[in-house]
Amino acid sequence: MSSFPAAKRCFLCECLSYDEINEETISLEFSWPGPQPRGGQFFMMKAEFGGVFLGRPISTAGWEAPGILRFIIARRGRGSEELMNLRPGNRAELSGPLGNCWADAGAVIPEGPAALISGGVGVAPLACYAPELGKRSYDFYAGFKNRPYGLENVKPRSLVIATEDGSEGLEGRIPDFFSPKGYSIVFSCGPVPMLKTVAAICEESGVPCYISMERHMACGTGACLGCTVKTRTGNRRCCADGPIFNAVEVVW
Amino acid sequence: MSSFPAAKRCFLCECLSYDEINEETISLEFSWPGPQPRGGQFFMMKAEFGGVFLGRPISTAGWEAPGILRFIIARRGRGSEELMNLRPGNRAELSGPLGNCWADAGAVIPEGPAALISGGVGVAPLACYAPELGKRSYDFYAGFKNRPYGLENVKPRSLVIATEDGSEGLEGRIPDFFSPKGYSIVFSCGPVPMLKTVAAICEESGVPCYISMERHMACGTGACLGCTVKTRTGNRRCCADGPIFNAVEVVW
Amino acid sequence: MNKFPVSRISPALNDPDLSVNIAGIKLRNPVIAASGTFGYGKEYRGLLEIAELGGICTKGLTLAPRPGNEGTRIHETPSGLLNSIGLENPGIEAFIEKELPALRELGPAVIANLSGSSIEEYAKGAALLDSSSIDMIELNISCPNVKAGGMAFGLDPEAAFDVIKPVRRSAPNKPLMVKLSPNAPDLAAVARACVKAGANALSLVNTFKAMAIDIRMRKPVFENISAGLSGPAIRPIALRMVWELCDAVRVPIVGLGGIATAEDALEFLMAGAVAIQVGSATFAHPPAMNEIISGIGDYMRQKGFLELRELDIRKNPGK
Amino acid sequence: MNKFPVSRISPALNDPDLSVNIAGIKLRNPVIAASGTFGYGKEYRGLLEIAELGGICTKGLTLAPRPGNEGTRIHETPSGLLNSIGLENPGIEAFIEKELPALRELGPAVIANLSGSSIEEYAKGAALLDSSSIDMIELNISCPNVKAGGMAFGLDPEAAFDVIKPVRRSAPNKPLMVKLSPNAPDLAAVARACVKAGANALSLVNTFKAMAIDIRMRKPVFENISAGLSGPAIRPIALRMVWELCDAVRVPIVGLGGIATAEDALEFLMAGAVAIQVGSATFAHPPAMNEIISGIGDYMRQKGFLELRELDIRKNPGK
Ligand SMILES: Cc1cc2nc3c(=O)[nH]c(=O)nc-3n(C[C@H](O)[C@H](O)[C@H](O)COP(=O)(O)OP(=O)(O)OC[C@H]3O[C@@H](n4cnc5c(N)ncnc54)[C@H](O)[C@@H]3O)c2cc1C
Ligand SMILES: Cc1cc2nc3c(=O)[nH]c(=O)nc-3n(C[C@H](O)[C@H](O)[C@H](O)COP(=O)(O)OP(=O)(O)OC[C@H]3O[C@@H](n4cnc5c(N)ncnc54)[C@H](O)[C@@H]3O)c2cc1C
Ligand SMILES: Cc1cc2nc3c(=O)[nH]c(=O)nc-3n(C[C@H](O)[C@H](O)[C@H](O)COP(=O)(O)O)c2cc1C
Ligand SMILES: Cc1cc2nc3c(=O)[nH]c(=O)nc-3n(C[C@H](O)[C@H](O)[C@H](O)COP(=O)(O)O)c2cc1C
Ligand code: FES
Ligand code: FES
Repeated sequence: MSSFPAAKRCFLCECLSYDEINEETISLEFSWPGPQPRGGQFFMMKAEFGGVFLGRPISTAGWEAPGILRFIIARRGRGSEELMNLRPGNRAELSGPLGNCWADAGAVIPEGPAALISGGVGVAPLACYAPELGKRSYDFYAGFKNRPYGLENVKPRSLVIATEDGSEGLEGRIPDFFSPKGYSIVFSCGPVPMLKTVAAICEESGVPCYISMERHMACGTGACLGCTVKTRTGNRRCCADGPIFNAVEVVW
Repeated sequence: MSSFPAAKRCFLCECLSYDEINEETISLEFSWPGPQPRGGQFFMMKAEFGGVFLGRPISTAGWEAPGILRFIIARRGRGSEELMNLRPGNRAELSGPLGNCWADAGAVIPEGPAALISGGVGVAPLACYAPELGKRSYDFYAGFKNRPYGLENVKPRSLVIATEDGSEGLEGRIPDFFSPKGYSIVFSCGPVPMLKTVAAICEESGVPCYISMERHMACGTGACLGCTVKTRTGNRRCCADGPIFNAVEVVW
Repeated sequence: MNKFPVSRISPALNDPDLSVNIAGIKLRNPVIAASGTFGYGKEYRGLLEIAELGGICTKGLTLAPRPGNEGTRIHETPSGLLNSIGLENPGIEAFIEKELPALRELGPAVIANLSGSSIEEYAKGAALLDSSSIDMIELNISCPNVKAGGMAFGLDPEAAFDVIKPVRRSAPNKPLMVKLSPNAPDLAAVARACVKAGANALSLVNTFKAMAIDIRMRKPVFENISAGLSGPAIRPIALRMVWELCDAVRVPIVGLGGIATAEDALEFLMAGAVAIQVGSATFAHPPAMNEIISGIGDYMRQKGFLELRELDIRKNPGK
Repeated sequence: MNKFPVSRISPALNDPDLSVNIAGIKLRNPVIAASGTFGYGKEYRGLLEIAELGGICTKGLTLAPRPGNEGTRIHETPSGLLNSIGLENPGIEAFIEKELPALRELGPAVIANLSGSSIEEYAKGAALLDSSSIDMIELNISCPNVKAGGMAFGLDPEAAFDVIKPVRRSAPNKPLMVKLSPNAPDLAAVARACVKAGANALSLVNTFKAMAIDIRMRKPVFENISAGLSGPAIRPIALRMVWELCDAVRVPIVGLGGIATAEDALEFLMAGAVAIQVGSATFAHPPAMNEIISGIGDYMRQKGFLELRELDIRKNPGK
């Protein structure tokens, strides 16, 4: 459904920087000669000499300069671990930008303040989107296990941070500190339980809510039909019709 | 047959240094908490996050300090390429030391000058052995495609270098500049055609010649019977009965 | 002074001809996108040079639209992929109307992968395709992921014969390639039955029946319990089957199963396949098929081969 | 105040019992080194804790010594390994005299993998083993790499019955496990024939018939053309076969094929296998079996399982 985003390309890209955010999370920069992604889009990423067979979907977290993309990667299984093992000088194959973008959804929504709500590495696609909001005012709610990250380029009206261990900001989970009242639209990315809660409270308040869904992916392009998201109007492909869906459409 | 060498161990080892020797050859250092190898022994080496299934046999090239091992790796196929992709901070699993050692062979030979003859990365196990020769005098014949490498710790009576492109030392292949006359024993490691030539001229002159053989390996320990070297007295396992064989025994 | 006659011949004359004719359909080269891994062609636009391909097999089509399977549909395994898509597709009419025009525009030969759960459904689907602009039908009697039909027809020689015969009659104008299952107890017998029933070509392998268990949930990963294994993991088995089949029947064999590189493709062509398909490898590395096409050409130039059929090591043991 | 009764029970009582009894032989845990991948036990000394293993299957033994196959014997494939060793071994007498004493000393149960090229040879070999100190015979009717015998006995139910019956008679004192071939057209029928002929347990899978072509030399990599595929690549297919077989027969099933981690092993145990074997994975990572043993224990502790048989998800669907 995505008309905005640029054509997709595939390149073997050099890793330019590696930064450890915490034991479970790192950030990587890659050279990227292809089209600039938009906030919410992702790449299929695969280490040049990795052992997993398929690439892994990873959202663009932003860029400091054109031709360079930044990603934030959290340890889950073997695939993410291999990506976390990349160091400057290593290379990875990137295919993208893939999927739709937050702007596709936000564009059709009346003016007014937006709420961006992230959990963990879900911060990446939202932090990437924030600069696109331009003069539109937005609040950013970001939840983490412990130390916050990924918020360098985010300039919200208000920034609400919650950590599970209370080491910074509020102690607890981010949906506990969020109310949709006063927002014209909500964008959210994070773990499924969080998305469900956010979607439910938005639906109650009648505030439009867009969420980025996660599925295991094989092709990332819409070709294999492996990443089905069930919606009220039938099966959708997470990779090509999403990953961003109108929350009220999603059948959990 | 090897009684000398120490027990074998298996560890996930950190890559401490990476040096590019030329486009096709690099050297790596790893931390190694296990027993010190002897010249001629090898390790099965596998990148922590590599894509090949089996480790690759790689000879110890030497060490600057205890607990650190150096290897020289040349690009051949996917396995060597993955190892060449390792950078400090990456890790590889090392199993070893494996196989017999040059000293096993040399020990039973009467005193007298030895000749060490290498081709390409075959320099590694011989350069590792050279310091073990102690006061015994030896000449080192080393052939390369172009720029020589791996000879830092080699202190021979005379050093003969040949390069295929004539960029350093003599121009041509090393066996052309070697005669077994005057040596009590010859040790050689390198490409098969070179080994065959060296073995043939030694046999003609009646000089004992020991050569390090190469086979694709699965276990590296003698368990799988996959790395057969045919000898006059039957099948031998390259990994466990070799890799070093008395050249007159080998059925090519 | 005529020491280097080769330099006087225009390079084009020495260039290998990669084209191949399968049952009357000419492909510019022997590299075909495998069914179910390339959508309807346009999904991968931008990630590889689609116009360069020899052919594209569509996602498996059925007479009526199908929603596909519930639950997990894909699961990665070492060098492979389990899938249980369950033939999700919009139905043949919608395909012809909405997908085929754009697919035709892409350039490669269009091969419609046809499935069904009854002989009637197969035959009706074939009739619809017969009057469309597709180039060839690939009859899928080997899908392990649907309950009725699918693979059942591909396991038994008689069942295969019984479904191919009416399809052959309903689609008299299109070449018919039958896609075999590696799960058949007697593959050669199924293949001979297909040829007897009128198959013009055979493709194999479809996926291997396999499974995975989710140890955390303590249940099979897939709702159907088993799923189909594809990818480089299966290549050595697939190659052995193609090798044996090329000996057992006389129709053209299109080989597939885990092909990811030109070297892999050459193994199948040397085993006697006239063409190859690439499936899961495109997921892992989208430009794989382009690299395979140029790699086959490079190899042929190196060895001095001018035609694809020279690759077959049993028919052309030289060099 | 008795709020935490669990803390009063000694931890040892809550520790899972990993032992398993197969046809009267007790293994301390269900992890067995697979035949042909662990030599005669001592080769791997130093690289893993051999004494911890449940059992060790010897390299395939035959009555007379065998030199094995000529030419290339191993060839790596994606996440797998093709082998064509051809049963190189010193013969059963030499094994009993020279290898068995040291093997016995290592600690794990000793399972002798027995092969042959005729019924007589199998039976005579079994008789020799019967009077030795081995714990169990694993009858290999599934080796794809020898010309006579081997797999031929494992493809057909009647042939399997005909070889097992005399072996059973010649070795009345040893439990008999029969190792099945994944290449059998009807695995369940072969399995039932084995049980009828007196097999006390079944192990599967042996390797899959597969091949590779050397594109530079333009000939098959192996002199026998085909070879046997093992390793993680085959695991999803092997698991499916073990799952189906556990439903088809009532004797204990020992599962193998590509197991490399505790998660992999748990999949087979959940599918109904009473024990598992690890082959090629040891090549890639020698301590794999030790990690599998401790990983199974960790999982059971986490889930509160006390006995291995609770893992079977069909017999114990709870949790
Ligand atoms: C559009 C999109 C964008 C993404 N962006 C990012 C990003 O910017 N940064 C980042 O770190 N990650 C991102 N992810 C998630 C990332 O793709 C996964 O973490 C990664 O694919 C996991 O692969 P793995 O091999 O490490 O883990 P796996 O081995 O696949 O999984 C490890 C464990 O996690 C569980 N698991 C894995 N995936 C799921 C799932 N989808 N649902 C439920 N359980 C699951 C598995 O059951 C398994 O136990 C994104 C995902 C999508 C779909
Ligand atoms: C005891 C021993 C010690 C070694 N020490 C070193 C060392 O110190 N440094 C080093 O760089 N290498 C060393 N090698 C060689 C190294 O193990 C191989 O280069 C490596 O295994 C090749 O793996 P690959 O995946 O890169 O290549 P592969 O994909 O296995 O092979 C690539 C190409 O080379 C050909 N090839 C590979 N191996 C052989 C062979 N044995 N004979 C003939 N053709 C072959 C293949 O046919 C293929 O075309 C040693 C080998 C042995 C047996
Ligand atoms: C996700 C997926 C979907 C598939 N769908 C079909 C299909 O609809 N029809 C069909 O004949 N084969 C289908 N296949 C099988 C492939 O066409 C091919 O036969 C198989 O994947 C082996 O080739 P590969 O190893 O190159 O992937 C599918 C395979 C995958 C991975
Ligand atoms: C090098 C090698 C040699 C083997 N030799 C034998 C053998 O002698 N007898 C036997 O029953 N199985 C033999 N096998 C098969 C293994 O025991 C096992 O069944 C197979 O490798 C599958 O398990 P894996 O994937 O864990 O390796 C051999 C396998 C390999 C790789
Ligand atoms: S991952 Fe293939 S359709 Fe989405
Ligand atoms: S590699 Fe296994 S015996 Fe030598």
